[in-house]
Order: sequence, then structure tokens, then C-alpha cells
Amino acid sequence: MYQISREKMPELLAAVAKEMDLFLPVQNNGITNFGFWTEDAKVDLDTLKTVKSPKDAFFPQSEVLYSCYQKANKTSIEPAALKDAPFAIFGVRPCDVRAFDVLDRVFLSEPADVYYAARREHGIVVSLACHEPEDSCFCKTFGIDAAEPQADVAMWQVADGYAWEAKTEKGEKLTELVKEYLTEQDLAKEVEAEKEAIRTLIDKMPNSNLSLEGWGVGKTKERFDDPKWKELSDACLGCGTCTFSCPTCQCYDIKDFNTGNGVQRYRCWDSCMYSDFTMMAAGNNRTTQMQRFRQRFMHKLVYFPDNNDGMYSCVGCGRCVEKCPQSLNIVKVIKRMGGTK
Amino acid sequence: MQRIGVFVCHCGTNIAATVDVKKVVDVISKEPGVVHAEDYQYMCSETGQQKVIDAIQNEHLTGVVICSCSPRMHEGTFRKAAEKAGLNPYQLEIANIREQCSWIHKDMEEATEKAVILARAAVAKVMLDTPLTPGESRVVKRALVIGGGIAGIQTALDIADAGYEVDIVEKTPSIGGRMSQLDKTFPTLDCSSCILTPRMGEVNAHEKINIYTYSEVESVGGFVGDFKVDIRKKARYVDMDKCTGCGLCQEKCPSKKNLSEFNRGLSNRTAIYTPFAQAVPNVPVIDTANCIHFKTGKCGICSKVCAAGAVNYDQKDEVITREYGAIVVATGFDTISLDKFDEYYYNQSKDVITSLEMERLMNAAGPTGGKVVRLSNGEHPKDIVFIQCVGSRDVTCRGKSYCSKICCMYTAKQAMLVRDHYPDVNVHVFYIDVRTPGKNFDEFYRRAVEEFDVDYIKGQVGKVSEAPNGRLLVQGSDLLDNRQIKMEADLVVLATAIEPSKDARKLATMLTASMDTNDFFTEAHAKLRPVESPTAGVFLSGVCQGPKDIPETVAQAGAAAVKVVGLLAKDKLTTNPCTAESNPLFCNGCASCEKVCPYGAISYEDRQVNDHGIRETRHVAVVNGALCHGCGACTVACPSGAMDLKGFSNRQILAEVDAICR
Amino acid sequence: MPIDNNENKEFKPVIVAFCCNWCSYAGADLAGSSRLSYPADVKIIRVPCSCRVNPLFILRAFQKGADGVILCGCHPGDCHYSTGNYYARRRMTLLFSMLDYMGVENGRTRVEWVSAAEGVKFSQTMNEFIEQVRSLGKNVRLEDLRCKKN
Amino acid sequence: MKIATSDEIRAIAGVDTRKCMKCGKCSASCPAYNEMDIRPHQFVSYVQNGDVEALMNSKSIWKCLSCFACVERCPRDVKPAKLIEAVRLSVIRQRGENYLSPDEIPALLDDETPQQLLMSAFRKYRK
Amino acid sequence: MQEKLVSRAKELLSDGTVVRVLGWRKGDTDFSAEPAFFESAESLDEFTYDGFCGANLSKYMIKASKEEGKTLVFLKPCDTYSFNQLIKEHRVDREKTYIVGVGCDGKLDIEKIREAGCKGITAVTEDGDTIKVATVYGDKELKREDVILERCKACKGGKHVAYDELAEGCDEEKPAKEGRFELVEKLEAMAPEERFAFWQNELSRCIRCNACRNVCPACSCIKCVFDNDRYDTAQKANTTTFEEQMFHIIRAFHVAGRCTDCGECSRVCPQHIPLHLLNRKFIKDIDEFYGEYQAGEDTDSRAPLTNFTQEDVEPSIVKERG
Repeated sequence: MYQISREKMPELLAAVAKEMDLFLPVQNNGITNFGFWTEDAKVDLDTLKTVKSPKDAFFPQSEVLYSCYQKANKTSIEPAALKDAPFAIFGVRPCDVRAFDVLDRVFLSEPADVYYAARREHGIVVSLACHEPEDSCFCKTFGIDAAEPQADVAMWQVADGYAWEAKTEKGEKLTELVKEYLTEQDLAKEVEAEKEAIRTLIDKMPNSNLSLEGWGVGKTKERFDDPKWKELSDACLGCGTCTFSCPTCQCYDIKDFNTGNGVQRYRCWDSCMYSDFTMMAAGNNRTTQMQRFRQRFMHKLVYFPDNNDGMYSCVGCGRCVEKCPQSLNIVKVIKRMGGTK
Repeated sequence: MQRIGVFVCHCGTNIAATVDVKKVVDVISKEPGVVHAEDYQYMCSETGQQKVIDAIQNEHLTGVVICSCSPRMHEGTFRKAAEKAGLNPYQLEIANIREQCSWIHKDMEEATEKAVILARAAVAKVMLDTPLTPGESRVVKRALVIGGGIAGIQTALDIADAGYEVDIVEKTPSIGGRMSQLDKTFPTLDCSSCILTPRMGEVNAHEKINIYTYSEVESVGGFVGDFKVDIRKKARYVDMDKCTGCGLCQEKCPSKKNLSEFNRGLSNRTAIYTPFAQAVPNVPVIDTANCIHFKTGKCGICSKVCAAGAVNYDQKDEVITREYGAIVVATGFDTISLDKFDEYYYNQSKDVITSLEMERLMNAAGPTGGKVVRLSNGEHPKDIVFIQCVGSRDVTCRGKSYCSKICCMYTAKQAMLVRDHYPDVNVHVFYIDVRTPGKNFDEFYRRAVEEFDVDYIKGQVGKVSEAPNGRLLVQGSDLLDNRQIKMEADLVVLATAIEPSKDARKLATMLTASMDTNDFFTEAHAKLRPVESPTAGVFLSGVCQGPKDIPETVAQAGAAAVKVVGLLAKDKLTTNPCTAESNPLFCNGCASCEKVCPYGAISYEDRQVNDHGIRETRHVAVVNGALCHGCGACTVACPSGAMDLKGFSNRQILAEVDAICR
Repeated sequence: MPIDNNENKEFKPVIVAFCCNWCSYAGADLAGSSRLSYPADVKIIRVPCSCRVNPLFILRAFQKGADGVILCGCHPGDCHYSTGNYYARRRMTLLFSMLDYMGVENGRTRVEWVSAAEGVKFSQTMNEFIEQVRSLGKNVRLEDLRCKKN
Repeated sequence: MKIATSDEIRAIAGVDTRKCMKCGKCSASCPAYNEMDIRPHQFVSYVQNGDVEALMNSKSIWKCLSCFACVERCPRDVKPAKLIEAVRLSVIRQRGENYLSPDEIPALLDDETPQQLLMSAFRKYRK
Repeated sequence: MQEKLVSRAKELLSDGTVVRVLGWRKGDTDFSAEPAFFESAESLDEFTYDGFCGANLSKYMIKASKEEGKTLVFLKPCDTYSFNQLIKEHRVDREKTYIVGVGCDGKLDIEKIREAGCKGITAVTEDGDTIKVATVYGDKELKREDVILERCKACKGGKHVAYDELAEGCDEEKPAKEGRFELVEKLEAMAPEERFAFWQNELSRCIRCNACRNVCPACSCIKCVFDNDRYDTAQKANTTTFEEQMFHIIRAFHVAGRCTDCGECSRVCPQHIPLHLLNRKFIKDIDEFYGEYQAGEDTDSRAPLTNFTQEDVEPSIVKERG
């Protein structure tokens, strides 16, 4: 195991950035989101929850798929280049690391999404255990250990810096690259203490031990017509805050943009909460907000597990809990409809 | 798939000298959608037009772009040609490569490049053109004139003489209006009723004119060519058909002490009355507020003395609905209230009167038989003071910011007449400016000064009060001599500002005709369409549109009549097809569009919609194509983009923008 | 105004002019028939009235690569539709103020009232406006990178 | 004495002298007219024409009763009394330009003069 | 307060005046009350009215107006302006609404509490001007003034402009708070480059979740232009910085003169973009150019953009004032 001090961290990051794109939490006007490293970026590894999840690293909010040009009666098509060089994502929390597994289920199952696959192949994930969990966290409900990040490299906050442990081959390579900033050290005791502290704190959080009774594989019939959906969704604005801050939501729309020189076909995130989601000639097959609201949670808690060996597509990151404008969220749904608290 | 044809005109050398026409044809022919492109010397010539027609027919074109001179020049020409070829005329666009390109640029390369871009923009637009058909609506061959003063009378006569039916609605018991109250008219000093009464008779006798006196417009529906108007005929309690106008009822009526409206309250009338001797129709009405029968259930004398049995106490208001093709507003004016002008002592003294009261005083048929006397004691006055601009040109909340226009002249007239009839009376006129723009007007005013020795004082009166001897004390300033004047007077005449009739605002709302802040009706265009309201089919006559004197009123009345006749002469109205259109699926009924529409063309309806499977009733905007002029104000007021303009749609303009910025 | 072709030879701004059909478009025609030149950078879009111009059109022009947008209409009080330009005036005042507030150079937008008789004014206005936009250079603050010309 | 500018006078008075249409109603209404060397309506044109000096030296500013008849009756909202007030203020605000001194009071006193009048006179004629 | 509101609601439900109640439901934590409809007396047991009931309920009345029967809605003073505006635009049915005006001392912003360093919050209690926050990491006391919503810092003064009855103790008007345009003025005073940098930075965080639009009572279009494929304006993501600008400029323009400055847009923005500064700029301009105007103060005045005077300022004012 290695150690890196807080003071050395900027140098390490700069060294990584010299070799590859580096995507990490950056603060802007007090708000932290994942962004690319730049010399004057305010890197923020202390904030627990970025507003947007790191899923942009593999599945950006919008990306061009290909462009068409017309020159003198001839049409040419230029597909967008696939990611072909390694890049690093730094400071990913354990829940968000699990979210990548959820996305993999969607984008890597055959036929695999080439754009996503290329990014996933080249992306190196450096994760960071949750030093100070928050009240909105409920990762434990989905069996995620906030003290044990599963990524290429795992980090823990210790005394005056971070413990660094490579967990995969990709992680080893990255470690090699930044070795000069790391000092080899036996930190087993400190790390164990940090893990213990994290787990104790997580247990104190109000939503850590939600019961998932009534949810999961095979619960479609039981849940679908529950009258509670109406009251739960009454206040839903149909905005995309939950979807766009969610690390696992994977719906997208494909659109064309006329640039004047040609047409760009791009895809961008979409939200099942939107009234024009999957709009067809006959309209949206979910005409009321209640149906859209139900879809989102049924998908996370029932349909996705149904199709993915019981894997929930919620990781309990709690972003939607904090960000929903009207305080509606998946925790309320689980609690009010799940039978027990 | 669209099939667009582009035709590039050389315009002799007008275009071809600066724009490489061949190159334009070459480049534009490669644009997607363009299947035909050619150039020709003169596209607007017979041969040129034939080329367009042939191409439309042979190439089955769905849209045509002509690159030529301004559309203001030949758009109509080419649209007709397109129509001849079987293409909808509105699927043709012009790219202006002459006025806006070849004529202003010298560099051939630059001009050619710009011509191509303009052509592309036109192609982009024509691609999104939809066939438009002008609608048709009927024209009811009858006009309504609201107001029976000289403006309404003249308009009605001119329309009727052209052979169309006219209804006049007048709210008082007789037509005649303000002019019937006047004594003499400036600058010729002929007697007002002598020239008006024959006109009133003519109207009454005209077989095409129908008069509804003592009636008011209750509601207006419909639109140009096809208005539906409800008219309330107030109960007169005297049968119009039976009454012979003998006047016996008025002679015998015991309720005699009611103020005469016609004489501005300077004399009394009976409860059953005709406002004045020459009233048309000469049928009295019963003023129920003062009639003893209506107040107590007793009396009934008029009914008893009426040999014709015309008095009918059970008569009720009647509302009739009539259809009209055009409506003329001729609602006239009143003088403003002087309640806020205590300095002139009007409410305090009987000897301070308005100029309109002065007219009645001077009139031989007036309350004093034409004798100018002090109303407080009936004595002959020695000094009379006229004060101009009372409430006019006053920007405070007390008065009117505008010039009432007629006061200078009638004051000169009244002053002159007083001096003429009573050479012993001293007449002083306090003025700010004397405004006499009119034929023989300044000469008239100078006569008052030079021949009749009227004393004109440049300055305003600050205060009128009562002198200890019971006369009036007038305190004013003489700005030219820089002195303050205090003079005694026996009679003070106030040239009171005029304002539009109080009821006009209500009427404007019914007609959706716009008004200015002073409640004058707004004309469709201040210079070019001065007798039309912006609301199609509504015309303006007389002072309701702005202060004016009798000759101007009569001239405008005639002009309004011509406009009406021009409208009624049509059998059908073709409506401008480039009108706004609201998509009920996107409309949220917020009414922003309705507020900015200058023509009242937008109304709201509850409509059943099927929005991609959601069926519901929505309160949505509906555009009346017959009223819409296609300005597009509503399209921008609409936040959701539900409102769009045919022929200049959002998508079309955006496509032009895209083509230009490409 | 003569155009200085040497100094700014490289930069040819794209300028969109919205002209109302009744006054300004006719004014532009008059400028043309009087041979009053102005640079070819200006391209005119004919609209029925200045009140037809939606802020969306203006933003779209900038998005697609315009460097300046000018709106011309009848003089206040002379609108063919009586009131259209009054609404346009309010809308544009507020829109331009907002663009200015967001840091977009206020010289890139303009409203000018040009009557059908003012060919001279039309041409002068265009010359002035182009000069101003040229001095501001390429529009970068309201650009859409996807629409950048290669 | 420092002479104020027309703009200052207009700013103090809050009056737009250009709105005057020279009707003379102010002077016609003025009860102190005969006491004045420069008349209310002239105040407006003097300010408009920039001759504030004459106004500051005029006795009219001490003769104006501040009855506001001219303000009430002015059809153009020009408010001559406010201009007069502004000129008067421009004078008395300067050192040593008080128009009324306490020494003068005893001589002016009689049984009919209300106390209130003295108070307002002090307010009006002194800084 | 809360008990009284509940009992009044129960009364109005039971006497048939209304068939449903629109209010706030207790959340699973102290700070997560949600807007909710209540249709029975029992369900009202979950009703709450506390410092976290910041949500403006007026827009929900669009939905309620389509239902059968009358709805009782609890509106805070500033919410009533929004309600009036919706009336003016025929979006809600006054006949189907029974408004009980409720008082407000400034609503709390949980995000501000978090920003003040409170993590792992387990309870929040209000004690007058003191807000007590219990957290897993220890307890904290905060001053109410420091953690109220942005909009409450520019409170219009606690007057209800529409109501059928007022709840007890909320009839007192407070003076409107000063300084609502302070930040706008600060921005105006900056150089254009600085302003540009400011807005570019702020808007760069926009994720186009549309929360600002969907919560906005003035944004009540059935189909927003930005959802409508007809005009090429539909955008589901900000692909370039231009689209961020476009969306927010047009949105602010569409609500100009209609925005009551209720501040919901800023409250709900997950990225804390100060959207109210756009709306307030329009409000300030409108006040300066066309005279003071408060949208929602009444239900019949003409909005500034559907009105004009012949003497209006020219657009060149933008350049002239520098």
C-alpha cells in the first residue's frame, strides 16, 4: 500500500494529466461536479457528492455519433472517433463505482455500444472511500460498502493524506506512472480504522438500512397498480433533476442538428420523467406524470432486477434525495410502498 | 419531395452587369430540392413569364423562386403566372437581387456570392411554403351609423345616395346633435339650424335611411362585411306610428320644471317632450323620472289629450338585432366638466357660462329668445369677458392636453356677434394663442378685432370672483403690457375644452376599435387611412376621432361614406391568406396574443383537443381570418409558439436565417 | 461612407437585417434604386412588421454564425398595423438589455426606424452598423461551436 | 453672492421650464403681483433663458406669499412658486444672506400677527 | 399554527366547501415536506406547515382546476402573486379555488444549511430565529437569516394579494425588503467581459434538467418551445454553451413581465445557478423603462410586453447608458 500526502496530491494529478485526460471533482462557485483537470481547476476531493454523477466519463450527457456533409451533390458521412487513449477518473465514490457496473449491464450486453465500450476500456477509475457519509446516503441498502471501493485504484483518507491501493492491472499501471509521488508504507491499521469509522457512521444514517421488501425480482404485478403511486407522484414536476443527477439512469435520445455545413447526429440523455420522452406519432405511451414517475422507480427497483439477476439499478447515492425540487425521492417510494421501514 | 424551380433575371444589364447570372444558376441548381434553374433577359416579360409557366407544368414544380427585382415590384405578376400554370400563387418567392444586390454592389464576385445566398434563402423559404387560399366572406349591403349629429347625418346621406341602406342609431330623442344647438356658424355667420334642418329632413325622408332615435348599441358581433349588432330601442311611451306631432301633450303636461338638456339646463321642459321644435322625428318621449304618472300612478293627462291615442305607458325597451356590412362611428363630443376649475366661479355664479350655453343664449329659439342677458338677474350686460383654453392644453389631471381646435373661432364669432347686436357692450377676450388655420379664418378673427373692436388680451385669467357690487371680478394678466388686470364683468364665457362622448369608450370595447388615452378613436393610419379604424369595417366620422369644426367634420363624414360604399360595393371580401393561425395543441390560452392584436381578430374558445392521445377541453385562441391583417405581433407574444403566421411562418424565417448564416 | 477594404480585408461579418415590408424594406429598395451602396455583408429578410421578429430568430442568427443583427421597422407612430413597432420596441429593448447584461457586445444588435422614403438613412445605417460590427470582430460570445465554419 | 445656474434652480424646484406655454395664468392668479418687480410668469422665462442673477437680486422672491395659487392653476405643471422658492433658497442658503433678522421682529409685532406667521417667516427667510 | 390549519381544512372538507386540500405532507425527515393533495380528513394527519414548506403551490392549481370540485389551497404571501398571474392567464379557475392565506417568516433552504457545514443531518428544529440542527457529527445552531431561501431575502412584504380567508396571525404586513436588485446592479457595473465570464461560468453548470422551467408558475405552457420539434428549438441537452444561453435567455424573456419574482427557479436549481438574477434584470429594466410593475399584484392589468406607450425608450438606450 502507498501513501500520498495532501500537499503532494496536486503534483500527482498534474502528472496524470500530462499523460492522459483526467476527469475529477472540480469546484465552481461552491458547487462541485466532475470536470476535466486544468491547471487552474479547483480540485475538490472533500465534497462527498458531486451534483452530477461521474457517469459522464463513460456516457456523456451529449455526444456526436456521426456527421453528414454535403458537398456538390455528394453526401459523405463521418463517424465520430472512438476513444482510443487511456484516461483517468479520479475521486469516484463507492456507490458511483457500482453504478458503472449497472451501466455496463446496459451498454456492454450484446450488441455492445461501441462508444461506451471504448471509453470503458480506456478509463481508469480511482475511487475514494467515503470519509464523511451524509444523511442522504443509503448505499448500504443495496449492499454497497462505502468503506470498500471496488475500482482500479482505491483510496482512503488517512491522517495527513490518502492511502493508495491498486486493485487491478490498469490500477497498477497508473500507480507505476505516479510512483514518484507515492511513498510505500504499511497503512493497514490506519485504513482499517478508517473503514471501521465509515461503517459506524453509515449505520447512523437514517436511511442506511431500508427494507427492500416488496421490491425486486418478480414484483411487477404486486407493485404496478398500487394506489400509493398517485399520492407519491402528485407533486412531481416532471423535471429531470433526479435523472440527470443519477449515476445509473441510462436513457438517451438521438437527435440531428443542422450546423449549416452539415448535419450532426448526436445522442443526449433523456429522462423518462419528461412528457416528450419516447414521443411517437401516437404520442407518449405514458400520458400522465404518475405513469412516468412509476416507470422510473419500477425500472430501478423491479424491472431492472428482473432482467439483471436481481441487480437493483439504484446505488443509494442519495443525489436525488438531496436535489429533488419538491422532496420526492426513491427513499420515500421504498419506505411508503415497501411495507416496513 | 419538393421540386423547386429557380429563375434568374438579367433585368437587361441591371442585374447581369454586376451579378454573374450564369454562375448563380449553376450554384443554385445544385441545391437540394432544386430541379430546374434557368436565367433570362427579362423574367417579367411575356416570354419570361411563359418560361416560368412551362417549367411549372413540365417539371411539375412545387415551388418557384424568382431572382429578380424587389417583390414590391413584381411579386403579384409572378404569382399570377404561377396561378395560371396551376401552382398555388403563394408557393412562389422572390429573391431581391436587384435593389438589394446588383444596384448597390460593384464587385462582381461579391455581388454574385450575395445573390446566391439570397437565392438560397428564398429556396429555403419556398420549401416550407404551403398553398394558401384567400378566404371569402359575404358583405351585408347595409351600413350602421352610430350617432345622429352632422357627422352621422352626412355619412348616412352619402352612403344612402350611393344606393345602400343605412341605419342611424342616436341615443337622444332626436337627431341633430351638437350642431342643432349652435346659433351661427363661423366664418360665414350663417344660421346653424338653417343649414342643418334641411339635412335632417332629407335623412328622415330618405327611403334608404332608417333612424333609430332614443336607441343605443347594446352589443356588436361579427366582423367586416358581416356584423351583427343588437340595438336597444328605449321605450318612448309614445307610439311613433300614431303620433302626429301636434304638441298638445307637451302643452298640457303639468310637470313643467325639468331642466332642458337641449338648452343646457338654461330653461325648463315638460316631462313629455321633444328636445327642440325641429326635432326629427317630431315625436315626444316621456322622461319617466319626472313624469307624474310614472312617479305616482296618477295624472295621465297626456294620454287623455292625445287625439291619436299615441301615448302608451306600457311600452317596453325593445332589443332588435340587425346585420351590417360596415359600421361608422360618429359619436361626437361634449364639453368637459368644470368641477375641478373653481377659479372660474362656474359652479358658483349663474353669470359664468360655457360657450355652448352662450350659443343657446344667443339663439333666437333659445331660453331668452336670443337676448344676451345676465342669467342671475336678467339684466343687460355691460362687460362680457371671454376666456379661452379653459381645460384645453392642460397637462394636469384637471384638463385635456390637446387643443380643442374650435374655440378660437367660435369665441371670435360670439364676441363679434355680441358687439354686432349690442354695440354698447364691451367685450374682452383673454387668450394664450389665437389659432386660425382655415379658409377665411384669420380674416374672420381680424374682423372681430378691427371692425368690431373686440378687446383681445394676451394672457390668461387666474381667478373670477364676485365683486361687492354683485358683478363679477375678473383677475387676469396682460402679458404684453406686463400688468395684472382686475376688471369687472357682467358675464363670463368659458371656452370649455371638448372631450369625446362618455359612452364612446364602451362602444370602442364592443367594436374592438382602439382609442387613444383621451378616448378619441384611433385611425388605422394617421396619414394614409384617417377615416378608418384599425378594426376592419369600422369607420370614423367627426369629433369622435379628434377635435374638428363643421366643414372638417362634413368632409370626413363624406370620406368615411366613400370608404363604406367601397366596401359595400363588393359582393364578397377576399381575406388576406397570410394570417395568423393558432395551433390548439400548443396553445395554453394565456391571452397574450389577444392583447397585442390591433384588430381584435383573436378570440377564445373551448375546444376539444386530442393531444397525442390525451383528450381534453382546452381554452384556446382562435384567429378570425377575416379580421387578421397578418402583422405577426401575436406570434411573438405567444411563448409556446402556438401562434404562427401563414406565409411568414416561424420555420420559414428560421430557414431563411439558417440559409443566410450558413 | 467609403468602406475601408484594406484594413479589415480578412474579416467579412455576417449580418442579418430584418426589415418590415411596409417601410424599411421599401427604404432598402429606395437605397437600391438610388444606388446608395453598402457592403454585401448585409442580407435582408423581409417580415410583414417589426413585431414579427421573435427573439428566437435573433439568437438563431447568432447561433448560425451571424456577427450582427439589425431590425428595421417603420418609425413609431407610422406602423402599417398601427402598433406593431411599439411592441417590437419594447421587446427588443428588453432583449438587447439582457444580451448586454450577459456580456454580449451591445454593438452587435441594433434597431433602427427607417421609412420608405429614407433610402439614404438605410444605407447610412447599414454602413455604420457594419463598421461597428467589424470593429467588434467575430462573434464569439454567442456562437455555437458546432456551426463554426471550417 | 454666488449665482446659481438655471439647471440648479430647475433641479431644486423639480420643474421643467420648457413645458411653459406662456399663458400667464400664474401672474393672473398672483395676489402679490403688484409688489413684484419680476412677475411669476417671468420667473419661468428668466430661468429658461439663464438669467438667474436678476431673479436672485429681485425683490419678488421676498414678496411671494407661497400661496401656491400659481402651482394649483398652472395648466402645464410648471409650478412657478417652486421656482421662486428655489431661487429664494439659493439666496438664503448662502452665508449672510438671511432676509430676516431676529432684531427686526419687535418692530413688526402687533397683536394681530399670529405666532405661526413668525415661525414660517423664519423658515422662509432664513437658513 | 399547523393544528389550526388542519382543523380548518377538515372543516372545509366536511362542510363540502372543498373536495380536496392542497398543502404540504410531512416528509420522512424534518426537512423534506412535499406538496401534496389531501382528499380525506384522515390523510390530513400527515399535513405539515413548517420552515421547509418553501414550495409555491400555486402552479399545482392548474392541475387541480381540471378536476371536479373545489380545492382548498394554502398559499404563502408571495405564492398569491403567482396565483394571480395564473388567473390573469386563464390557467387556473378561481371558482374552483378556496385560498387560505398562510403566514411566513421566511422559508428555510436545506442546501444552505448543508453549506453551513451540516453533514449527516438527523433533525432540524426551528426555535424562533434560531435553527437547531442535529447531525451525526454533532449539533449546530444557525441563524434563520443565514439559511433562508434567496427569495425570502427579497421578501415582498407578507401581503396576500388573493385569498378567501387568512389564517390567524398573518394579516400583519411587513415592510418589503430592500436591496433586491443589489446583485443585478453589481453585475451591471462590471465590464462586459466580466459579465460574460460570470454568466458563462454560472450557466456552464446547467444540466438542462428543466427544473427551473417546470417549477415556474409563469412557465405554464402546455408545450414548451424547447420541447417542440417544430421549430428546431427542442433541446434535451446543452450541447454547446450557446444552448445554455439560448435556453435561459428565451425562458427569461418569455416570463418577462409575467415573472412575480417568486424565486422558485433558483430554489430548485440543483446546480445553484442564480437564475433569479436573469428575471430580476428584466424586472429592473421594466421598472426603469416603463414604470414600476409587479406581476401578479392584480388580475387584469396589461403585462409590460403586451403594452406600450408612444414615448417608450428606444432600444438604443442599452448602448447609450454604457
